[in-house]
Amino acid sequence: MYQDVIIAGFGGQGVMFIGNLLAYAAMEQGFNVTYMPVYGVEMRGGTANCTVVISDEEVGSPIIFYPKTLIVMNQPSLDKFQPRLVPEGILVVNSSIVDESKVEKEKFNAILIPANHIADNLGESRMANMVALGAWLAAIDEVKLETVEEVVRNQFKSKGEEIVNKNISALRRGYEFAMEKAS
Amino acid sequence: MYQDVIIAGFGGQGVMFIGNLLAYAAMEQGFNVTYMPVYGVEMRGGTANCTVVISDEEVGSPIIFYPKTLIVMNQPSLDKFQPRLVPEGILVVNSSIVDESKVEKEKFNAILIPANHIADNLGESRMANMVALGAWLAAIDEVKLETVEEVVRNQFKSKGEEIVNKNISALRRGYEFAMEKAS
Amino acid sequence: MTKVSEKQVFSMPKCLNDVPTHFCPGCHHGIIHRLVAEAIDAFQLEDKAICVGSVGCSVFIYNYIDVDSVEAPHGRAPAVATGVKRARPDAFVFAYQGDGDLAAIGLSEIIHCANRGEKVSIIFVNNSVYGMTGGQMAPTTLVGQKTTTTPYGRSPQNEGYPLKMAELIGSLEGCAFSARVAVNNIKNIIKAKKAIKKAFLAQLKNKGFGFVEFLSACPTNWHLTPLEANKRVETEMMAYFPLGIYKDIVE
Amino acid sequence: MTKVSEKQVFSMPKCLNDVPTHFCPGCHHGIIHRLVAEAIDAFQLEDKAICVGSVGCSVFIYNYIDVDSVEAPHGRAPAVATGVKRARPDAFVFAYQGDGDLAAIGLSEIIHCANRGEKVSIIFVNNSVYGMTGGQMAPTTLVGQKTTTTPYGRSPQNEGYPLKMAELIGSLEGCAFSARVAVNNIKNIIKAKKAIKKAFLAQLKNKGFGFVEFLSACPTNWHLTPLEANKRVETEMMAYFPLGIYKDIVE
Amino acid sequence: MSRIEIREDRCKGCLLCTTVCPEGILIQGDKLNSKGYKVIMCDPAKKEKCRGCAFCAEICPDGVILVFKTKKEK
Amino acid sequence: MSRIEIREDRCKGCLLCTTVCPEGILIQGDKLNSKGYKVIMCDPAKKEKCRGCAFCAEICPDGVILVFKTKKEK
Amino acid sequence: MSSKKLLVKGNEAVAIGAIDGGVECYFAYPITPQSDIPEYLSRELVKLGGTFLQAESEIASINMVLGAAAAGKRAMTSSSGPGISLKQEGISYIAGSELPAVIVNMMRGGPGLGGIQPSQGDYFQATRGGGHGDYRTMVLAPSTCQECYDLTIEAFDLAFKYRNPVMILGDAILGQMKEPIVRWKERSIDPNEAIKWCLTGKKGRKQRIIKSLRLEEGSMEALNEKLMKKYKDMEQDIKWEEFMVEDAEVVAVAFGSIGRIVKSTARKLRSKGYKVGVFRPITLFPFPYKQLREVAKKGKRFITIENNTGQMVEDVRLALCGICETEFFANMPGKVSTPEDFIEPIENMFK
Amino acid sequence: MSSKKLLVKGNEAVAIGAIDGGVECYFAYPITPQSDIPEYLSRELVKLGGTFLQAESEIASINMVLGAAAAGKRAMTSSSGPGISLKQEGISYIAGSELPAVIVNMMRGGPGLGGIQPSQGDYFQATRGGGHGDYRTMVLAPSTCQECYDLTIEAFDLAFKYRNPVMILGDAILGQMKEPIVRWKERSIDPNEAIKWCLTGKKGRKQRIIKSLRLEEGSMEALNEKLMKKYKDMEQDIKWEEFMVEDAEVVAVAFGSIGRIVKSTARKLRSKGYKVGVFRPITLFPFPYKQLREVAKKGKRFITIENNTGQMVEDVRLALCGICETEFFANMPGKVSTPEDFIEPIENMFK
Ligand SMILES: Cc1ncc(C[n+]2csc(CCOP(=O)(O)OP(=O)(O)O)c2C)c(N)n1
Ligand SMILES: Cc1ncc(C[n+]2csc(CCOP(=O)(O)OP(=O)(O)O)c2C)c(N)n1
Ligand code: SF4
Ligand code: SF4
Ligand code: SF4
Ligand code: SF4
Repeated sequence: MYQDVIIAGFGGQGVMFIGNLLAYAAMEQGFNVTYMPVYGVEMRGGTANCTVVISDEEVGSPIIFYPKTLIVMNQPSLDKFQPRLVPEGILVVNSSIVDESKVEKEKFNAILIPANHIADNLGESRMANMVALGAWLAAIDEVKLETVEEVVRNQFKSKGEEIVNKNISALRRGYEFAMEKAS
Repeated sequence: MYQDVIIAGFGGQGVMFIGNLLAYAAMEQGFNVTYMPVYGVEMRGGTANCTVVISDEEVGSPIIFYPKTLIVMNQPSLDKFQPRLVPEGILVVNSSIVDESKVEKEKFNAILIPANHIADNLGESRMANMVALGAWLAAIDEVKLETVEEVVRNQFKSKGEEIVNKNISALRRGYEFAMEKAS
Repeated sequence: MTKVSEKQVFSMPKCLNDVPTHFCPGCHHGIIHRLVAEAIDAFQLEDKAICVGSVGCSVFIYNYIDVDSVEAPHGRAPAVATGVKRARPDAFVFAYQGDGDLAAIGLSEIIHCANRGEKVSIIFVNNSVYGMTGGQMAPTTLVGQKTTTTPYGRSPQNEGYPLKMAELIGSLEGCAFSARVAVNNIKNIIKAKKAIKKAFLAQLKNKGFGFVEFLSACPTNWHLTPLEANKRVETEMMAYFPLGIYKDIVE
Repeated sequence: MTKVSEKQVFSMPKCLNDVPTHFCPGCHHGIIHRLVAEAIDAFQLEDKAICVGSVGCSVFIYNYIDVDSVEAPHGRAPAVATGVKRARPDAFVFAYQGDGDLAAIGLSEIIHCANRGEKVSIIFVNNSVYGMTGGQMAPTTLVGQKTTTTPYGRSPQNEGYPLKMAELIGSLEGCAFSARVAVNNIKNIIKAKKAIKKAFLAQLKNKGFGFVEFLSACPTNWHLTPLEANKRVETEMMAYFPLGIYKDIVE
Repeated sequence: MSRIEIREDRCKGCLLCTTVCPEGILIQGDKLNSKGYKVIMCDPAKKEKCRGCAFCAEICPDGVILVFKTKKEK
Repeated sequence: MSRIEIREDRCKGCLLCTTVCPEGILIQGDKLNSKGYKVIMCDPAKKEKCRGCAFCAEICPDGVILVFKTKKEK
Repeated sequence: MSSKKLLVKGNEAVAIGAIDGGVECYFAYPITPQSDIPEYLSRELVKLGGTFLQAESEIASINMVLGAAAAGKRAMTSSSGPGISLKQEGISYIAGSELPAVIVNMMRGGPGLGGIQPSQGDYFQATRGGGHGDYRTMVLAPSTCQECYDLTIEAFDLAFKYRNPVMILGDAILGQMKEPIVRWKERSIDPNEAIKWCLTGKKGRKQRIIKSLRLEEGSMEALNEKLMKKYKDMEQDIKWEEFMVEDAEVVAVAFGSIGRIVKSTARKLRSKGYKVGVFRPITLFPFPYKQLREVAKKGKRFITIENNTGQMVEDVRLALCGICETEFFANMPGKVSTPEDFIEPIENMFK
Repeated sequence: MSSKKLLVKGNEAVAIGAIDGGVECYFAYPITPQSDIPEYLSRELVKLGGTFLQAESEIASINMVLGAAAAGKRAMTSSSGPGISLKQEGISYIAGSELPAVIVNMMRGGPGLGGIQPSQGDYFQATRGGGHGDYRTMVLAPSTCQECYDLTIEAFDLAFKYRNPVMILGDAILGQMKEPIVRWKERSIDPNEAIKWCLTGKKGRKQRIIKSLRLEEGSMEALNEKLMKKYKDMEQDIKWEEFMVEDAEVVAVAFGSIGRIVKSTARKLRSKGYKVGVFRPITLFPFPYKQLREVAKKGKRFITIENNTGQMVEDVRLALCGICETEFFANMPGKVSTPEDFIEPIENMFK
């Protein structure tokens, strides 16, 4: 088993956060995993991305040039990383703020999801990242939605039931959205 | 032509100074020369010694373990350097304050000169070093008394005629003392 | 509509590049950069100024202020400025430093530079925290303030007391001008402008070392909104770091 | 002769090794060493004292004062002392530094150590010159004073002003005691003894940082006889560096 | 009557300008700029009151605001 | 009557002690010690005047002087 | 669920390793990309009653370490690039005073201010002693978060074993990446490990002096002789990893994060049929000269890959000297390397 | 009488060389055994209208040099052992900012405070860049007072030629010994040598920025590539001396003051009938690898002699690699060496 993903967006979009969640979940499922963040030059609000590698063997490189899957939360990230995605790779795009016409749908397994809108509809505009992660989980087999949910529960325990539930709804909405599209 | 000398004594005895004079004189006579000072650990008033090497070839080492000649101004210097003097080497000893019985007269070409007393008699107790240098000059051929005198004249020019003359007398007295002894 | 003639009454200073900054929302560095640039314009120093940048959130100052610039190692801007000024006494030399830079690692350099009376001008931005490296304690962090390296709040028992640099520098003989200002409101901005000019004059008139300490907000590492951070400058910082002029022998 | 009973009224302190020193004739380091040793005896600190030596003419302090000792790099004694004290809070930690060591290269360390209020005691020997390295300018060299690196005399224009450390340290919040003393005559020696004890008490009572600056003669590098040098301490040094207590919150 | 020009792309939505405007003209809008910040705007109701004092511009850390004063022609 | 003991080998001839003796007992002698310093001595004429105040010892940088005070036995 | 695993950054792994390695005193000055270490310890070490102090500078912090080490404590500092340069004088003193200490360098890109990009540009500084004089620090180069943790614990033991500074040489990649680690079972550290030499106040015994001044005749020679012997002794603690070296035709030599990335490259190339192995030195000083030489004797071809302009390659050459040569692939500092970057240079070795 | 000769210390020769090399700004902090340099320049440079400033520390002084160099001036600092360690961060910045500067290290014994005894223990620090990152300083190692003078002049020219720091690596022996030197005829230095890059205030042109921060993508790689090329270019200025090498059976490799002492040993051994020669690298970086290799190809036996525990010997091994080996004679730091010390080890080579 081997899987990897680059998750990219603006600093404030929480890409690091979902990368972390994913890494935790993979670890809980007993895989070897690495999580590698890359910050931009700007103090805050710059671009950011992270790479998560999941494997049942020892993980060699935590850095991937040609990822198998990709989650892009904004336009510059699509421009930068799409060309490096492997053919047929999974490409989750936050279509709320990314120009759909730039997505090479024929080349990749693209999931266009209006993550910001879905999150806004849930009344939690900051949870677009969870929506996108949910969509990604729908497209791969290795990491289970349930594990991620459990990780969310653990991580947010101290912040109260409500926050936990909101995050889980966002995840699920993304997951369901992608499932529907795929079916 | 090759000649070398280690000059050793207390910090205040001016051994560095006569080493310097000698080096200047050798240079003025057109030789290659090196002068190498070694200070003791104590701030001031500790032991000190210097090595002067004179040659018509390029001088390799400025440091000599087995010197050909030696000027010792105090007891510790005799103890330290006498064992390293080459057989038949020239050994100028300030017998005013060095224990004569420790001088290995049979092994070396020893010149015992009461440098402090001679200097005191000249009314310049601090010039024992010049007296000793004078004696040494009497024992070797390479550097001329006259050259050293000229160097003294140049060096002390600014300090006035009297100082120049005193130093030169001290030098000469040492030279004459050694000449007399030798003859 | 009747014809009216319009005059631009606020524009960005000439020597400030008209580009977006990399600073966080509400960060005072942006205001302070502009005030420095205005003073350069005011004295027409653009062509003879040499800026010594330092390491901290202001590290890109040379991308904003369009003058010859050299980058100093963390804390060493006063030494670099000394080197530049001694090499080119006719240049106008100023440095811009944060509180980690100036009051922690670079304390010796700033004091000796001031004490030597170097004819340089120092802009010192005190935001009571290390901004660039992620909010660690600075020598100016207030007692009780939580930072990433004082998670339980700065305690005088363990970390000692916030250093008052404007006072310390002002007490040195070589210093011609030292003041502490803020930019949290218009009144203080006006005073700050005057202080920068005075510090520059100390150099231009060859009187000695000029120093201006700015109390500055770092909303990001204070974990406050820009408005709250702006308010904290007044409520908490000024209480410990009084604004004022601590030395002035310029005129 | 009638029988009389004799009592030794002056002997060397117990913790001072009874050996010749390496100092030049008339150097005050020897007196100051003894006074420090007397205070260690007085408070019975011999068994719990850890001495932090520094680099300068006093580098051999551990050969004289018979307590556990560690040698700090030039200027860093306050940082080393901090490390020792933090590691062993029950130990009595003191450092002994010259003016090159403390006020030039080590200025940052001494100020931060004092400002943190480290419970350590610092003996600072100000002889207005670098002794060990052959008489170069120190930060405390007086204006006009000739040294091997200010052959034309220290000029405020080029080298700035002598730093007044006792005042500077005394102005810091973490400092519990700061004084400037001298040992040029008996009156001053008595005051100096008191000051050392106060500085030690600051540590022993856990009040904070203790600091004593000694004006000290360096006949060799002042190119004066010991008697002239001793006199210069009074005539020239005290004029610029006033004796006195600059901070005292020990009691 | 004076006016300000808001260079929206520069605005980081810090709201410092709102604290100094003597007429309270400036308010936070709903619009996100390309960096994702909610940009400042003039309250349409109060817009006309601008005195051209430039206080907002003076305190803006990001050079967002340019200020123009209108002189009536004689 | 008190007295001092001079450890001549230690003396560096700096003469600081001479500046503090209230009776002017201490003077420079002619004797050189093994390090070549002219050592201090008590003026034989004034020796008796020693008060045992230990000022000389207090100022001596080199621990040369030990001081003894004599109490007459009752 | 493997509840014992922790998902942590390499920096945090170092900090946790320090705690499990018995660190008692930590002094440092912030610098990216290692500030997680002080941040973690400011929370956790304090809870355990240890000393955490943010020093005013790197120089102060290394000298505080010197003081605490002289007092016999397990003391540590951490920094990166410019900060490590500033510590060089202090490191030389600590080595010269024969004191134990752990120093972490999470390398960043240089020279100068450079940046926080990945780099292995401090190899020479770490292994040759960037300070003055003939001292060396033992250098341990982890390549996983688990190793960050393990080697930090071992660093303390080794520092006390040899009374010498030990450096952990990580880098920006390793410091920032997260990976699961498993903590060791609790072990006891001899509370008297320093009792024979440390400063405590001299009660009941003679004065102790910890110093590096060597002025008495012969003493500096003696110290240096002793240090040389010590460095020879350290060879018993040499560590390295051989990855698919046995049947390899080409062996890539790489350390730290590049070592693990090259392992990925090797896997990729193996799947293409190329017999590639990786030799990864874990102790960089002492360097596994003999071990590498043994491999060379089996008749392999070598390529050295570093994230710098060529530093460890000198050690590789010194190891192979007389047997064979090594190619060198200079992967420039600042480059965020991926396994793909090394395919071509290694493939070329088969042509 | 040869009135043009001056009898001066090596330190003074460096100072006079600095003046004749056009030094405009000198900043330093006193340390034995090199304080004669600041002492000389405090008298003489000031007379010539140059800047002499005793800085508050070594760190301040190297950064003052950085500032003056950025302003386009011929700037210099000097120190020894511990002081040079403290300058490492600054040197890395100067190299990273591509600025010219001359740095003198009159080595003393280490590690730590060590002492002012002779030592060549800073060879690695000088040649491998004791600071962080992949920079190098050019390193010139004089062995006579005349060379102290000559090489200091050349150091300034080379620093500006390459816009890189150049280090003069002397030692306690060389700094203190006196020897006659002859000054060069006056030569003119191009007053505009820095005009294309230095900071003057930007009048009439675009802003210039001198920095070493490299955050833009690819810029750190580009800088390092450029530096590597620069260091390659420096090979055109490699200097070395061959002394009676032609017919020698055994060649001793030694630099600096040890180089000249070994020459005396060679003379002594020649007089005993042993065919001994000396290869003396003068540029230590770049090291005369090729030149030494050429000698090796003629079939000699080698012994490397240093006043340290073995540093240059690595460069000698790298040079000889594949041709032959070198013996190493470790002459411990602190030892005041004489020609006699090396007779036995060299004689043994003939057995
Ligand atoms: C020698 C060295 N140590 C540490 C750092 C890391 N560093 C960069 S900026 C900085 C402090 C920034 O704080 P401050 O000076 O207060 O400026 P701010 O970012 O708050 O404006 C530190 C510690 C460095 N670059 N160099
Ligand atoms: C890093 C470093 N720089 C410089 C020196 C050289 N040095 C030794 S002591 C000293 C100054 C001594 O002066 P001071 O501290 O005033 O003490 P004093 O000798 O006058 O008692 C210097 C510069 C050193 N040992 N280490
Ligand atoms: S981190 Fe703080 S100081 Fe730095 S740019 Fe952001 S707000 Fe300003
Ligand atoms: S040089 Fe000065 S400070 Fe040093 S021992 Fe001599 S008199 Fe004392
Ligand atoms: S102060 Fe400037 S950046 Fe902040 S909200 Fe107002 S216009 Fe926008
Ligand atoms: S003070 Fe001491 S050293 Fe000086 S002359 Fe008197 S006894 Fe001798």
